[in-house]
Amino acid sequence: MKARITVTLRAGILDPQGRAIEGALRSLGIAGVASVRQGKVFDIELEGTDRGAAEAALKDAADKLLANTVIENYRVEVVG
Amino acid sequence: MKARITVTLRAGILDPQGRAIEGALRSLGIAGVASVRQGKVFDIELEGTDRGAAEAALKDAADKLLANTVIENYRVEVVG
Amino acid sequence: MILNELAITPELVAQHGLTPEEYRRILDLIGREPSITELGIFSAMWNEHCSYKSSRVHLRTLPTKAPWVIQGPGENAGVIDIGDGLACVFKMESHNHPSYIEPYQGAATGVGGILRDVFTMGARPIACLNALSFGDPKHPKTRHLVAGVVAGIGGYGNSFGVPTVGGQVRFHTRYDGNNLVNAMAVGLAETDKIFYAAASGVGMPIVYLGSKTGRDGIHGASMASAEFGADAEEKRPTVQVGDPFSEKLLLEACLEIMAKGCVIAIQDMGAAGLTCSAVEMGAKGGLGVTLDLDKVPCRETAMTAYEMMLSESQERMLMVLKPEKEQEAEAIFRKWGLDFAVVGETTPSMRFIVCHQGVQVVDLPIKELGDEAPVYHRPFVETPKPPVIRAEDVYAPVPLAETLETLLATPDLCSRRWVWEQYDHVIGGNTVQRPGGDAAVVRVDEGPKALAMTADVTPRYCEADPFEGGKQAVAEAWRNLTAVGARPLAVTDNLNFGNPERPEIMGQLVGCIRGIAEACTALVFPVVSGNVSLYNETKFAGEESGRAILPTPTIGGVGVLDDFAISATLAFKAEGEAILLVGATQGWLGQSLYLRDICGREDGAPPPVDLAAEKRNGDLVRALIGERIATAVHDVSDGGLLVALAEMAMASGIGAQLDASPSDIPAHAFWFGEDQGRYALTLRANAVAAVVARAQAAGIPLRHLGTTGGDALTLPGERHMLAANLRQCSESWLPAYMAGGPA
Amino acid sequence: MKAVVLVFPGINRERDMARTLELVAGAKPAMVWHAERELPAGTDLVVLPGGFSYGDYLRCGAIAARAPIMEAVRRHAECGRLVLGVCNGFQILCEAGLLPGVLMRNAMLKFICRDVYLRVERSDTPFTRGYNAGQVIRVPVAHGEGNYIADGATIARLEGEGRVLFRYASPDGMIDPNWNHNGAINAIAGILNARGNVLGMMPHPENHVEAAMGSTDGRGLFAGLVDHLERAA
Ligand SMILES: Nc1ncnc2c1ncn2[C@@H]1O[C@H](COP(=O)(O)OP(=O)(O)O)[C@@H](O)[C@H]1O
Ligand SMILES: [Mg+2]
Repeated sequence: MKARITVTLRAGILDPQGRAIEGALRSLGIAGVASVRQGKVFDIELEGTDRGAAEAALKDAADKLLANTVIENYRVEVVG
Repeated sequence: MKARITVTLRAGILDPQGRAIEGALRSLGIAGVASVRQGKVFDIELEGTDRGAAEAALKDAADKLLANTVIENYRVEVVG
Repeated sequence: MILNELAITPELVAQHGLTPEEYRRILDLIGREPSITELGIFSAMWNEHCSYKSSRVHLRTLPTKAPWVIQGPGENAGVIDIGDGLACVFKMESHNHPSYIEPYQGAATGVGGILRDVFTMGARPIACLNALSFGDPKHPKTRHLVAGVVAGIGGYGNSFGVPTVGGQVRFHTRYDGNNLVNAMAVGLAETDKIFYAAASGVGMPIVYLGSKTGRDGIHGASMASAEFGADAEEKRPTVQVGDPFSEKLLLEACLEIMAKGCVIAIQDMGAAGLTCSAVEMGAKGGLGVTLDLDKVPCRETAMTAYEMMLSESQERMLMVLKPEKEQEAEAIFRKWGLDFAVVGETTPSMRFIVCHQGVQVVDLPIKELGDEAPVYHRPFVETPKPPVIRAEDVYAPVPLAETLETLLATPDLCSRRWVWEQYDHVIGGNTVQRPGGDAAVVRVDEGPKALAMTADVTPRYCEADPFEGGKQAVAEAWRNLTAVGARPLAVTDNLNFGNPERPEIMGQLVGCIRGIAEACTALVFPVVSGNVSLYNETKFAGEESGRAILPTPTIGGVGVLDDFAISATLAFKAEGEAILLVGATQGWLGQSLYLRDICGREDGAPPPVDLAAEKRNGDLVRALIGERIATAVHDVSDGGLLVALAEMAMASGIGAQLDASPSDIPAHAFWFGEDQGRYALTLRANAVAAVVARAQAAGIPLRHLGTTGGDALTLPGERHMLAANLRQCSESWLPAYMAGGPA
Repeated sequence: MKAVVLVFPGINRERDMARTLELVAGAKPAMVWHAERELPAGTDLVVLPGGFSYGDYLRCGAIAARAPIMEAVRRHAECGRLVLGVCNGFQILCEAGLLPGVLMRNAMLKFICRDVYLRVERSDTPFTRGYNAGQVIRVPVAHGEGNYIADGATIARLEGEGRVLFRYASPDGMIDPNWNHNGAINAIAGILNARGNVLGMMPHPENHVEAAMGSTDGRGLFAGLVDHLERAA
């Protein structure tokens, strides 16, 4: 099974990297960029076929390690 | 308009991040993880309403800055 | 019998960078057509990078011996004795092409590679240096390359945990399509615990250690030897990704099993990975090697024998272990979370045999693979000597003070703080002199002994006169070590040139090597390791031949200080001290930065180096530091005397009242000429007479320049040059440029 | 003083820290491997040194914070015994929840190695008794992610309870954005936990304890700890 966990910064947390990218895009002449926020994705291959179990394991992985829930939100999708 | 650019490592390119995370998940007792690859997402807010123009600008942004196409692939989605 | 899974066509041979004659040589050597894997192995072993086929005959002329040399060229790194049972292990290597294609990863893996060369020999790395050449600041790619390369060098070294303490950065349009990244690593070992590549004993297990093998950089070694075409950016060769975390684990694991006496022979997998390392281990030990590729830890599925043999995946090692210690070694590697696999054994046959999925895919004579590599006496034409430019003929466009401020803010002379602040230069707790001085000084363990190190070359001199330029690069390294009070001991060289198949480029290479050899001999400063990088040129659309880089033979020098407390730094120490100039000044403006950046002329003969005077002057300066007479010392190089004095003032905030220049030299030539073999130093006023007498007795020109004091440099007839203002000029350009400011 | 230095894979300032502890305290600290589950009996001080644990590949300190030894560190802290995290060690303590907040990328997005000035805010803690309140010390930093943030309530609490021990400052002790190289909120360089026995800080006092290396300003921290523990004993 394949899954993707997407981790993004919570609203209100300052994202210096996103800011810098915003500036860089503008100076590259890319028009109309109002804001950029950077996050992470984890593409995970899982053994087994039980979707429910997989989702539980992934949520566990995100809570325990992949996201720092003080500043980050995450989303788990089993994609196939 | 909101868009997301997802940047992932090309197949075959070493992903030290992914490997370290794989190991950590295993030692945390999260079962069934066969492999992890790490990537980035950029959540971008755009001014204007022309979807086609936005997509072109985003592709441009990815090519010029957000992705290193020597080692990375990217995907652009305008999400609304 | 080796079956050919693929017909070897002339196109295939050419794609492997082998000429038809070289292919004929292969046929003669093995008496049959090679398999595709064998062809790949030949191409790796016989390319410029591994075989040194264009440079070898000339490299042989370099002096490599001295009583303190333990290991000269021929191993992973050079080794010198620094006393007290300790050895310094060091080498420099280029990662030029990869750093152009992918600056961050290219530079990072360059650092990783050179660190491996050093710890493979049993040394713990204690410092890194790097010499970087970039294109014109106005070139649209330059910023991106600078940002990526610097971040990559820092990213790897910082994480690995070695201080990066010195180096060089330059800009010139001739590096536009070919930036240079030369990385140097310095390590420490005990003299009786140095490890070498030569295997010994028949039937010994050959062990693979470190990270898994992927399809990284296949054709990388060949890429590093092929001239760039205009389509280089389209080809997108596979880029290697550095993993400093794994390398740190590899370091600790290697040093641990070495300390436990497990290792017979060790070789890192660098360019052309498994192939070069296995062949070298066998050939150097007079043994054959058999490899079973089914045992090689792979990161990717369905890798072919060809791919496994040529992969350049990083952070890998090959070892021959004492069989009785194998389990102990394995346990250590597992503890560090690294792969460990027995992948072959040594044999008495002198054959290199590789099996994959039960099929023998390679059966080659192991010694000949290296020894029979072609050696070329390539034709060369000497670079014609440029005319000497007389100072009287150079028109001085602006006042001295303004000239100084302009020069200090040029890309080649401004402060490199923006670069070295991105490198952790204090980790280890031994960095006595940080970046920014003449040479870095790193304490050895608890001291008081310390090592001084530097990397130098002035490519514009080498371009104008390769012989003098080669001499100058060595002399400047020697001078920088001397300026901190160290005894220069040995060098590593990294020879970066264009296409050696062009006689005028070959002439540059030959000229530079002659100059290096002459200077190293005269200064008793032998070459103990090095690297050659050729084909650094780009063929732009519509051009007949490529545009080569400036000849850039980087010299990495290492010296020793018996007591780091008895050394010198360049900052003025107190007010009221006498400033003296050691060495003769003629006012040499040819190839000076003054001529180039103020007058807009890049021509003339470069300043000649008088090696006897160099030695005399340096020996005096070193003695004055050793006797604690000299209070501040700085060598005079790029930009000339006034720039050197400004650097001493900026480092301290203390100014100086300078005397008028001598009447027989035009003022601009006196202050900005780049005559060689000179040092500016300060003395307490009461020490001057004795030093003057000493210099006179030794026949060394010495000139009083002025007195320290105040907060500005002052020159008769010129406006005051405030140290704080000068610092502003010097510190601003690079950060502003990197933030998108003017080039 | 019985000190231990934790060793996680990828840590690289453990030798610097051990040498400093030996120099100041007179005894070699024990080096404890991350896979252990217990600290040596009688441990007074646990030090988490700087480096790049696990390459800092996920978030700085995130993987190390979940190592087996960290349970023992938590128990040690719960008993009121001392814990010091420097640089990566600070990041690990935050990730482990032993200290609040997060260390984000430096505001200018670059790794920075330079000497900085720190204003010592209080001298009445085991970690700062070797200094005077308001004293300015010069120590190096070397990090890419030292930009401290926490939510408003947490910051208010830290400030209200006097738990900010070190701030980036100008040489004369002024709080000034030009001297805050990483952009940390309120120029925070080091904080205490609520109980006052766990300190995390980004700069490297362990690299400035010998005059030969340019400054001895870092020494006070270690000397103060030795003094504190001797008095307590
Ligand atoms: N320019 C040079 N001067 C002296 N020695 C050199 C030079 N170039 C290479 N060598 C020596 O030749 C040997 C092979 O070099 P190289 O192929 O770069 O080593 P590695 O296999 O470690 O990459 C090394 O011992 C190196 O020190
Ligand atoms: Mg090597």
